[in-house]
Amino acid sequence: MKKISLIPVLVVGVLLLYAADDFPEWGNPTAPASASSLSSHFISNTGVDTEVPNMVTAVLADYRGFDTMFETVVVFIAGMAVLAILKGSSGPFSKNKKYTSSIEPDLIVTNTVRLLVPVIQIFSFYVLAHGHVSPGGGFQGGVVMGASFIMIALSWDLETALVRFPLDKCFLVAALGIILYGGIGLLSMFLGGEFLDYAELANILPVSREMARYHAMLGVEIGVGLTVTAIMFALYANLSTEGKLKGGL
Amino acid sequence: MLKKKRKEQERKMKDSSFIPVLAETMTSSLNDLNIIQIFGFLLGVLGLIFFLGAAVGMLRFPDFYTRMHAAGKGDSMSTMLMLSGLGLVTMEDYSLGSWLVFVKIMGIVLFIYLTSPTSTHVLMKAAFEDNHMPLDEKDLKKAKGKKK
Amino acid sequence: MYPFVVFVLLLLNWIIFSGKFDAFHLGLGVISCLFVTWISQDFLFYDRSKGLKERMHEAWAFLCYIPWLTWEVVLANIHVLKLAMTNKGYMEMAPRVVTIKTILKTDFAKFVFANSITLTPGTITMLVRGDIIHVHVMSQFLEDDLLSGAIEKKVAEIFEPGVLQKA
Amino acid sequence: MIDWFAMLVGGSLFLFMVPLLYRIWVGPTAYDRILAVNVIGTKTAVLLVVIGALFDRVHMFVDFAIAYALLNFLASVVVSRYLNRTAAERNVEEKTKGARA
Repeated sequence: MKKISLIPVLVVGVLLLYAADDFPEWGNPTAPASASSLSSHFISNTGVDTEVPNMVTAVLADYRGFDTMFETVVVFIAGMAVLAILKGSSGPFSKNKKYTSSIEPDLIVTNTVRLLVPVIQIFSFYVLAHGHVSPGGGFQGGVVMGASFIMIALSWDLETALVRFPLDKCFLVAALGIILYGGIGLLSMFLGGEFLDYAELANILPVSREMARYHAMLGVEIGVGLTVTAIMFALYANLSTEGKLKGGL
Repeated sequence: MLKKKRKEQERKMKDSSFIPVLAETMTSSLNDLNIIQIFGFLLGVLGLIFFLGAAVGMLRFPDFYTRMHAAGKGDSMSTMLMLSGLGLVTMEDYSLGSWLVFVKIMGIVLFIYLTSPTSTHVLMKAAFEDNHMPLDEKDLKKAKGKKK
Repeated sequence: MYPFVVFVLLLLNWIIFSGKFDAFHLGLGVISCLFVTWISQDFLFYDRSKGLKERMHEAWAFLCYIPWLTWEVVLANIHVLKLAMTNKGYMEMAPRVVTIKTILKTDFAKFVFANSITLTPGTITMLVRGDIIHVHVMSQFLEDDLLSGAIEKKVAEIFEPGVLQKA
Repeated sequence: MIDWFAMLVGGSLFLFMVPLLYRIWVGPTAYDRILAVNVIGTKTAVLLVVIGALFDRVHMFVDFAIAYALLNFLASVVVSRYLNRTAAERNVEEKTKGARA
């Protein structure tokens, strides 16, 4: 069986390598993706509209703000669904597991994690805050931040991590992220624009209309980051223990 | 059809000119190398040699624990050497920005210095508690005898 | 006092990551460093009873320890290269497990000691239980080298000078 | 200069990964496989910096390399922890069976 599975892998690999030759060059202006009218619009207007150097962030958080907002909502709903199914479950999932063993935390791993966790958290904030200038943003920063909490749970046990980030606080933070995102949208609506039309925020911020978009995008990214962090950790905590929140992986 | 032809022409041109161009750039760039870049280049090649050692060790050594020695050491060392070599080579102008990038690369090196022994230890501990006993001298001699 | 030290270290970290020196990005950095200091400052510097002067001394000694360790790492790799590439080295291989008892008391010193063992030639820390350390060793020569306790003495000099005087 | 150096390092990295792939394919125990995956993961961090050097965007790719090294460490801890746990559970099970018999 193992040897048969090698054949499709090799075939697909060779096909992919063969197809890679037909890719357009990096930054080729005549490539189909950059020749369409939509991308030329974005390329010529992003700098004028928003003063954000990273076009991807501008498209993600501004031009397609609705899309990103409901993506965040989907992440939130996934967390809620897992909680709804697994909370207080003691029956069918855990029946075949008679023994629970506790592993004592390892000295070397805990000390390494002690040194790493603050650095990782600073890195996640850096990824979040520099989404305008370099690749990054709310989703990526949130994942790295959530990974730092998962790391704590892995090296001690889940209880230690839950003392730092209790599950009820988790969902509070996740909801806060969505409220922040929607709140910025509503605020710009009250100031006379449309929903998620950040330029109107210039009325209350002491900056120009373009810079208002820049700052509002940062706020939106922070909202996304909060939600993703909390849901990542909540998913791990619930899925690894089948909703019992004891022991962990 | 036309597109295909053009592409073929392009490819032919590339093929015919690739090696001479490479040689030309090599000779011309060797002339204006500075000493830091040569040092970085040497570090990178040294890292490759150590990585070759690690890979061969992974292939040749008899059991998991001895392979661990090859992987855990050769891997971290070659990564460190290659990264610092790349950091030195890619430093073109010595402005503050390029220094910061170099410091960041050294940050990865420090990160690997810290995490590599830890993950080695963790894997070894897991294997040991899973009742995989390491080979001792007698078993090893048997295995060597078989190979002959 | 310790939270402030953690904050300064994290801010240095942020500046290396960010590489931007305008007020906006630095302000974001200060805010996020304050936040991280708030949520996880108790991870760093576990033993808070030591004074700042002692810590400075420790940090300096540790920085001096790193070049020595790096040299050991280079030796380790040449050793592995010899074992992997030459037949004679392969024949010399005689793996075994050695148990040693450390004189180190604190967790962090044990951690540095265990990781140094892993990085130096032909030895990997397998288990740490209390002050007993099990080490997987590649050959007789390396076992003698390990049992002489050179690394342990170096680590003890950095973190626990008191222990060394007693012993 | 940078180009051909990066090409050399990247190509050789790929070449030397072949023995590790063999170890993943054959590897008698699960631990051998994880070990080889871990080594390849560490090398991928280097490869990311190499790609950055090829595209003249080292400052950008260094961030990816940091994130990748972090996730690689996390992966090895997770897998070994999982195997550790299953082994402990198996031991307990065997002991209780022996007691009953």
